[in-house]
Amino acid sequence: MVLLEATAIGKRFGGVIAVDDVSASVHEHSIHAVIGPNGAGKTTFFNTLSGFYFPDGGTVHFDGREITRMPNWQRVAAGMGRTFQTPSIFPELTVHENLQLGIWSQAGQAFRLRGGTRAQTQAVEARIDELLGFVNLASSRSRLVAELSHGSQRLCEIAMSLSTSPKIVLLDEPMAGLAEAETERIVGVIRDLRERLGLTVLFVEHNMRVVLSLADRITVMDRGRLLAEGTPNEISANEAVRDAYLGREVVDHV
Amino acid sequence: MTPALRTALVIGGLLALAPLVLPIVHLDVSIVSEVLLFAIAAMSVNLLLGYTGLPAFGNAAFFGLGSYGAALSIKYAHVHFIEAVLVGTLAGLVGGLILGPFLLRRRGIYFGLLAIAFGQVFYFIAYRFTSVTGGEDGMNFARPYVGFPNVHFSLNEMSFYYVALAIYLGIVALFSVVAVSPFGRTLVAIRQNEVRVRYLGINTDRFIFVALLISSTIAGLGGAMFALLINFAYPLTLDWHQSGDFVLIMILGGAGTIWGPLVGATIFVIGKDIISTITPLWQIFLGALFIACVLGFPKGILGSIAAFRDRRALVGAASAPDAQTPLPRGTS
Amino acid sequence: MSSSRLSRGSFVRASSAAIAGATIGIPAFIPRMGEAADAIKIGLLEPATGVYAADGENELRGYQMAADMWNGRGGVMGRKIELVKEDDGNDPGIGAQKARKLMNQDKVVALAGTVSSAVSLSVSGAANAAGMLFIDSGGHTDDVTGKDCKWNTFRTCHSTWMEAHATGYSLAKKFGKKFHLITPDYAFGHSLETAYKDVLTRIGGTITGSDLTPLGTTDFSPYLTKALAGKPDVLLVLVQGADFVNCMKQIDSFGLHKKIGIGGPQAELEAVQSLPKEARVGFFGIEWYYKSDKVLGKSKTAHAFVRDYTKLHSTAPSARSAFGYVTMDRLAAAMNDAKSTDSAKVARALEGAKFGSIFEGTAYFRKEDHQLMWPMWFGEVRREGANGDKDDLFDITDVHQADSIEQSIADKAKICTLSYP
Amino acid sequence: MLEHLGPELFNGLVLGAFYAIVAIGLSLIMNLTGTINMAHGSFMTLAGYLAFAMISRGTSFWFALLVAPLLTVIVGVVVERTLIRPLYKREPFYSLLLTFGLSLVAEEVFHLIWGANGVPLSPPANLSGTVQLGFMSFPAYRLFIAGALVVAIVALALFLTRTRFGLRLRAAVQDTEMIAALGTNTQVLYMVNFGLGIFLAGIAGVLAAGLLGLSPTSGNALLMPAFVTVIIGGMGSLFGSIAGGLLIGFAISLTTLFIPAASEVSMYVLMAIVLMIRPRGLFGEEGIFG
Repeated sequence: MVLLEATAIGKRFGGVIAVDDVSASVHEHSIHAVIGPNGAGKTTFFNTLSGFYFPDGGTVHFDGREITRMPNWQRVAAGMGRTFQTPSIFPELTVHENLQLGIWSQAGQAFRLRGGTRAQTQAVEARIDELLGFVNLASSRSRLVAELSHGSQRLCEIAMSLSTSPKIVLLDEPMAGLAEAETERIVGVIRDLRERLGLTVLFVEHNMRVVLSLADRITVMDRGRLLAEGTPNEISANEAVRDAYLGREVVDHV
Repeated sequence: MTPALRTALVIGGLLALAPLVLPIVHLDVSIVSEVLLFAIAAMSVNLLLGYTGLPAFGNAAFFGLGSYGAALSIKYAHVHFIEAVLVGTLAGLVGGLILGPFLLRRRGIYFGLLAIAFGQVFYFIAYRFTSVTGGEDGMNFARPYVGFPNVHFSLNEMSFYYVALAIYLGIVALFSVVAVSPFGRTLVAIRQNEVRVRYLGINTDRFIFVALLISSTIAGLGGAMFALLINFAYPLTLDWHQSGDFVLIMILGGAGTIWGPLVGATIFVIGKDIISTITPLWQIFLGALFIACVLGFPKGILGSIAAFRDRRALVGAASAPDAQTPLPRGTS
Repeated sequence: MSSSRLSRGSFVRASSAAIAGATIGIPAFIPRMGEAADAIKIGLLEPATGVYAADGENELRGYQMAADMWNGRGGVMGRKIELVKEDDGNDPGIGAQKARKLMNQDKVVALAGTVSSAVSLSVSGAANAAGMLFIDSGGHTDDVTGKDCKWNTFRTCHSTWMEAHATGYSLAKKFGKKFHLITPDYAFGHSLETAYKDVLTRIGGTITGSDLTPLGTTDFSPYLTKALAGKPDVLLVLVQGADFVNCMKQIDSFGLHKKIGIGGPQAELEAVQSLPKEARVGFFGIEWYYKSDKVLGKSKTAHAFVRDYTKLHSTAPSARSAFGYVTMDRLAAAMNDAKSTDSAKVARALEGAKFGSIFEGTAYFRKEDHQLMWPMWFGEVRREGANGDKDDLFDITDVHQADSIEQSIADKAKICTLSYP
Repeated sequence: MLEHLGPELFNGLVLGAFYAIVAIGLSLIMNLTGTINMAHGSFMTLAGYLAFAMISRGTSFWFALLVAPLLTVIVGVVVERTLIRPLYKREPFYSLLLTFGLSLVAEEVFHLIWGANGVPLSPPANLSGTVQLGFMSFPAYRLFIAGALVVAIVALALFLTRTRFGLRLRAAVQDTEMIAALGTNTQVLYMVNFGLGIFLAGIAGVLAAGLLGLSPTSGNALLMPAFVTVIIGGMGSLFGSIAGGLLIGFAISLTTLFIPAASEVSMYVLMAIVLMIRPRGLFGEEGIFG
């Protein structure tokens, strides 16, 4: 079943066409990657799906509803979580406080002007433990996020995106700027998102090796257009994709 | 007793005893009332700018609305003290309701510009609507009685001060509760990263709107009390220069702190009073204070003290094993 | 309404005084806390900053001269007068705050001063709440001695009503009874407009038009063409400050003053000095002038005042200086008469007492509204100084006695009742 | 009433051109560095006073019109280097607060040097008359101002679109990081950009002094309309500032004619209407929260 479907998305900035007539279908319980060389428009495409921008043309459907122009915060309520290329967190708050917000939000408690009851607090704490356990950050619970390593910040952000109990998680270049060991941690967590939590994952990624090993389906973009879509095997065999990646890095990595 | 409550009791107690010391330092009790009312106005800025990160450069509009709300209700409806304060406070709230939808549309610099520009509308209305507001000449009125059924009593400067103090401490209490509530935490999170807050499923517009309404109501309350302190309402209270003073007071004391506005207001109001008595060039000193504060004390007095304490705490913690790994350079 | 431009020399003095003040500021501040207990302290509120700073300075000079004169004679009831000055910042809030400070901390026995009408009103209220005498020396709005009149508040300068009537009668006599008004669209303009309409009702004239112009109007040419089309005898320019300068410059460039009479409620010497020559045209009300027999007459005090002031400050005294002098002089005299510094007693002593001062004839504070009833003058502005004196810019032609230009006691009674506590 | 329409519209044009040129300067500074320059009006006043000082020492108006803004630029650049530069990495309200303080200091310094009341700055004699243009007559100085402002705006547009430096400046507004990577010294860019904004303020300041008079606070009168111009036109758009300025100019002149009491408020009403329809202003770039 298709969970997230983009149809003929177009987006321009001033005179520049960033995304031109791109479509993609993300199936439930799949790990779907969007790749493309620099300037391919993949992040812009990604942002129109997550509601960071609204597309100029085309439609986005999610979980059976049209969400093309739905405000980003409503998409979260509808079951969409996302992360950013540079970890988007609250640097001056602790890991614990970072996670509270999403839980409050999902529980409809964020608007409270007073602290919660004991039962409410306990429920929140239990949920935080659960999330931290999942991303393996329990030991950093009370540290300021600004003090964490880059990889841990990213894990914290993934935990935050999970705190609202999404159906799909959108990850924007989750490995960007990470060392080898940290990349492995994230790869493990992304696998777990599907295996253990049963979620759907859509991610934009540069690192071809990671994409080929992780994704079920791959959408390839180039210069704002859709170049190819298929399984990892189909994509690595595709001539056009090889041409787009001038350095033949696909071949080298396979 | 929590440390925060202890601090509150100590400061509250000192403020309650302040009138005893004033004659020694050559100050009139009414100027300390003014300090409290300016602190209240600066707290209204603090909620938006210090906590939520929105450049609230137009809060004088709400302050002035409160001022005129009180003055007009006394002049035309002959209401008593408490009613006048309530009308002024409501006027601030209404101002927030009117401007909110416009201000909400933008953030950052643009929000600041909108706040200044829309605030000026009220200035011009007060200035122009001579037949009702007295225009440039302002409105004079006698301070009304505090009226309860069967009981009337008037407030002299000393009793007025204690009323102002009670209101100020009430607002401090409100802030202390709200600051640690999910709502308050969300505002702080909005300041740090609004996009992320939205991607946690929170309609930040709604939070900002409510923060704006609380802010405008508090400013209106401060303005109403200010009009009753000087028994006068005039257009300059609505002007953006007045907003600038409130922002300075907040920054001077320490943005995002509970007691910062009080510290800032004390320095600003009393400092200005003393310097303007000494030299006609006080405006140069005031301008220099703005510049020095921005360049030298960006965190304000309380913020700098807290940062100093934190730094010591961090130095102490540095010996603990640090799991931090060096940040790799981004690839994009 | 306007203020003077500091001359080069006075700038040097002002800045060196300011620097001295800043460096010795703190020690200078401390003696104020505990000086001689027997001095009679008068609190003065004048703007030291903003657009009225120069007016404030001139009023202060007047106050100081009168205080020095009384102190030179041995003081009031054997006690020296001490002036305690505060900057009202042109802000009614600051004015009220400083008034309280002067009353409660400096223990002054009376307040005086102010230039901006809004500050006059707020100080009047603050003084009233404390039961303290206040003499408004320079805020012209009618309300001070009109609907906001108070037992404790007196006013030295003329009301806008008086200015409008003095000039209205003179202009009608000189040019004719058809007026066209260019009115600034705020409180001050509106009250002048009402007053001029009253003049025309009394003498049977007509208004051919009244244009409300917003503050900051730069181009008056549409109003001027419109005015001319109505064929008035007189064009009254009620706008002030920069707008006034613009309007007068355009009147000059259209040559309007050669076709019809040009006039306005009041011109101040310092303001005219700072005008470009091409804008120095028309006939205005003048509240006091240092160089005219019609003003000074044979009053020895007046001539001595002008001589001493000019010597002391190297510049001619303005009407503002006169306001300060008259106010302080009357205050001291009233205390002397009342043999008390009690506000109510001094107020009673001020009421109705006739006195001669630095102008020809006598004057008195009217008992019913506390307005100073003294003459107002009328004359033409000169482009260049006369008689070898570059400051001699007015040619005084008419004198109006106060009774003929201020609202009658009967009319005032409808809006103002003074009630002593 | 209608016979005044022509002259009033012309006034609107002159006024609008003033707002536009001040707004462009503000907007340049705001876009590149996020600095809200509350002292912009003070720089205008400074240029006016410098021109006044030069003219009263015998130089010609034309010389002063050119040199006074340049001197003001020097002051501006010194201010930028010493006071504003430390704030570039900080939140914008710090720069706002600092420049607000600066304007207070400036006002008092002008007061000390040139007095509290206005000083006369007369335009040259050959511009003091009126020019008969078909059905109506225009004050010559206003015609000249309109022309001068148009020339200044066109020159700026050419500078920004035709010169290498101008192109870099525009690129930097889009992406400061990128231009730094390309090797342009951003600090020099910031300085020149600030100087450019101040130069425009200076020209406007001298021209306005001849029209509106000169007093310690006179420049501030143009500041608020210039802010509104930026809001209406949209931040980051040169064309927006021009259109916004003219729109406000006409709005003010027309309300002055038909509903004088609303003349000050008219631009705010216009601003509210524009924002309801286009939250980013007429020509503003799309932001995150659209």
